[in-house]
Amino acid sequence: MVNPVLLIIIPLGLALLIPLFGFISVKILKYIPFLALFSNLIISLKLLPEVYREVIHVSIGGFIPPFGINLVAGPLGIMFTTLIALVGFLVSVYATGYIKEGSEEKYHILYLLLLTGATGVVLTGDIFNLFVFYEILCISSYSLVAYFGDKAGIESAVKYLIQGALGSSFILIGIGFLYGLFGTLNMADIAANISSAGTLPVFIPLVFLITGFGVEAAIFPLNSWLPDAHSSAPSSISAILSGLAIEIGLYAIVRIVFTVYDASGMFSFFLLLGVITLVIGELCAFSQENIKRMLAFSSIGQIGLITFAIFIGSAEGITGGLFQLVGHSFGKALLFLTAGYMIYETGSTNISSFEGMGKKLPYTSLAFTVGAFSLIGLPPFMGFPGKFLIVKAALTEQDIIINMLIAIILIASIIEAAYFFKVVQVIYFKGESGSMSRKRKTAPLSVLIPVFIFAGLIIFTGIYPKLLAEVLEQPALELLHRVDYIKSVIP
Amino acid sequence: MNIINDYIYYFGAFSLIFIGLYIVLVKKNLIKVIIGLSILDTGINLFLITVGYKKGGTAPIFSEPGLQASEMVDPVPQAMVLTAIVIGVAVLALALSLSVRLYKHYGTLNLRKIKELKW
Amino acid sequence: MEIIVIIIVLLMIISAVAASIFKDLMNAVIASCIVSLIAAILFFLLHAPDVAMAEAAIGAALVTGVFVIAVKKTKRFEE
Amino acid sequence: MRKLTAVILLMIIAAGTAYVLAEIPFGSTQTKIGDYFNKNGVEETGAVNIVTSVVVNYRGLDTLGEITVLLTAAIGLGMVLDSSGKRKDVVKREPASLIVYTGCRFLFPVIMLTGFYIFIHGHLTPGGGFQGGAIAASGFLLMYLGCSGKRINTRVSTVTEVLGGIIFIGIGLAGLILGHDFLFNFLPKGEPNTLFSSGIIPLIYVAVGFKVGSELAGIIDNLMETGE
Repeated sequence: MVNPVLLIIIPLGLALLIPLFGFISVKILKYIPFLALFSNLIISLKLLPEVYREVIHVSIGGFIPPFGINLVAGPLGIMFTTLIALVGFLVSVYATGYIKEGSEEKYHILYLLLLTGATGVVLTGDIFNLFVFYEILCISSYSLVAYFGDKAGIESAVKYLIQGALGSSFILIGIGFLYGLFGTLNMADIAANISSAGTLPVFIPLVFLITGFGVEAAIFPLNSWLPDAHSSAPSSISAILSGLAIEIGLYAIVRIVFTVYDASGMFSFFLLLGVITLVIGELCAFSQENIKRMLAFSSIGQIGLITFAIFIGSAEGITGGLFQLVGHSFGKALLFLTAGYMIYETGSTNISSFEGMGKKLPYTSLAFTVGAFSLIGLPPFMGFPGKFLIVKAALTEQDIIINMLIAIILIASIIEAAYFFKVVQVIYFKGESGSMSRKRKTAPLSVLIPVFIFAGLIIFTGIYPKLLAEVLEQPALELLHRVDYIKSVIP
Repeated sequence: MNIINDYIYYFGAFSLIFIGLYIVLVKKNLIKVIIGLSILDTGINLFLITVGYKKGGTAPIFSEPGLQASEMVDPVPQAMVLTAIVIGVAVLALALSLSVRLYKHYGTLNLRKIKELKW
Repeated sequence: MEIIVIIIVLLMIISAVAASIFKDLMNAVIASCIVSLIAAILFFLLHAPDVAMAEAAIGAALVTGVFVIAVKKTKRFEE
Repeated sequence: MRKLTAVILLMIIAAGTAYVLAEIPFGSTQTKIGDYFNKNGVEETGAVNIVTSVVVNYRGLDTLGEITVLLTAAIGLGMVLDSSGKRKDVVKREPASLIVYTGCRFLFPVIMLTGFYIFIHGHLTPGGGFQGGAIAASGFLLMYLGCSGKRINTRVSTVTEVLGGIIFIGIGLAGLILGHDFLFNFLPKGEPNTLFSSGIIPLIYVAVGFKVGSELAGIIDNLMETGE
């Protein structure tokens, strides 16, 4: 058995060592994130079958849970670490070619720390420890958004930082209330005692925590930072922020609402929030000229859909939500990476400047199309089974409100399809009569390898959705069976 | 008098939190907003320490013989606040560096005037 | 003893309000420094000497220094 | 309008918090994990300062995360200020007067010594790595303000920073390699209330102190040296 704590320690240690490697040679720096995340991927894949049999508990410092910090490597946690390591690894391959200007060394350190924070959030079983790792994630994203140091980057980083810092303060107040009420910081311990206190005093810390984590999860109305931050960051970072960071925020909310609170009374509230977020995201995305802003708004829409699916609250719903979450991670990372390369080639972020890309950069355009079709939910790609599972789960609920909401979601999906088709049409069918000779060009390997792996994964899972859906059933059950979670931590 | 004594620390802590939130929500100047964040942080730290206080308690340090463990104040909020203070200074330093750069780009720190990016 | 605590807390709140009112950012920074210092005293009264020390060293001294440098590099007065 | 909205929002929050605070009476909180630490802390970790034993040993992963947060901010700050590429080499400043200069030169070693004392004695007296590191960094702040032209050696401070972090992680991993858990206190606990006691706690706190000190000094250095 490998100790799950290594998932945090290896990237953290290598991130700390990067300055020392920098003294030896600047050229090797870009391979260190690659190395760290590859080892994380191996460890996660090795742990995955083990935790499906039995949840692994690690107590830091050898102190038993309510007293020391514990890591809970359950199906949900290891599923997330696998996703983080996989997406992070592929994006780090892309970054070896993409990040050339500016302070390269600092980029790689912050990139590794961001993923370390994300891994820590999904593994820890202690609410204050979760806050600390969440702060690592947030602070490294604030700085990475400002990587280029241009006007837009700095401005959106400032917006992001102020809203994020307010959110963190709210989380800390919520944790303070919980500690005052229950005298413990262990999530399982709080969960075991949550019904012993009155309803309203317990409910208010929940509001603080949800507001705080909602900022990172980009749930309406806390998402005004997202389109700016995601569109002015470097494309590799946009891929990570869209594909992983907001999902981590959602993970924190889901963990608190499902496992700690068991607040099934709030599910309908979240269903509504999810649909509002979805509709607003898709409507705003439709009118964008800037490709990255369009993708950022589409992320808001997708996170709304995932929120909706998870808070249906049945095993099928959560499985569908997690499926869509993985699909969104792959698809959005793929879209941002390909769009980033096209922007690098054309020098413009405007959608209309992508005319004739289908001839000029055939492979990249093909990959972009795969990602776009997958997010729309067309059949041979991964988005189709994701949306199908969600709709199926919603229809089996026999709830008139959920059925009405699913109708709104389908309409929003049509809007989504419309703007993605618009881009694909610009790429393939416009500008053919252009007089200038568009020479065919092949993207460098550092772009093609990650992009094709993502595209391959999307198509493969689209054809064999059963494989992933079966893997995701256990994490869904972990969320629903909170008593097992509590018992496994505090016997 | 008794109720004032009991709640004066909570009152102080939450006054700071609300003043800080008010500054962040209302003020236009970026440095002022960051000052608001710093006051907010101080308020939260004071609140956490107040939660762990025990009446007639002593500091959780066995510096001299004869101290009773059961009469010590709770050490956990103190450990949390040590962490929170350092996190707070990290965020403040980053925010200030961003504001220095923002000033270089725009020549102003008025957040209402800096609207390059639209919603 | 209690009355002293009440006075200190009120002073702290007054400095916080002052920090929000002052148009001169340097004054506002000093006012927020006073808030931190008084908070350090309150931490000590609440039997948290470790935290009091950290707040005095980090909250009052270093943060103020960093603020002063930042104000010097930007604009001193709020519009 | 904006003010009114803010005030209404804050009033709602205030009402909510007041409701919860009524459930958390001041000064009578009996928290089970806090009491456990007070009763068993000295025995289990050997440190007489319970806060230190909680920070470094019971909740050691928090501390590791926290110094990482500070590192993240320091790196991010360096990147934000440096990303224009062309750092103006020497920012011209008026030299300080002789009295200030001499005073600063005189005070600097005293401040550094205080900082070192505080983080070496973290497990015995109030204070520890963060406080000591911050005090040492404020010594650098004084040097910047008083003795213009003096800069810290970036290479040395980077190496200190890296070593601090690596020692922390190394000690943690040593516990894992020896067959226990990460950050297990594997060294002999010794006699409480003596300098060489409580196993790995003073070692980790010294590493944290150096790391925090060099990071904060680096933050000040970066901010001071950036062009106006």
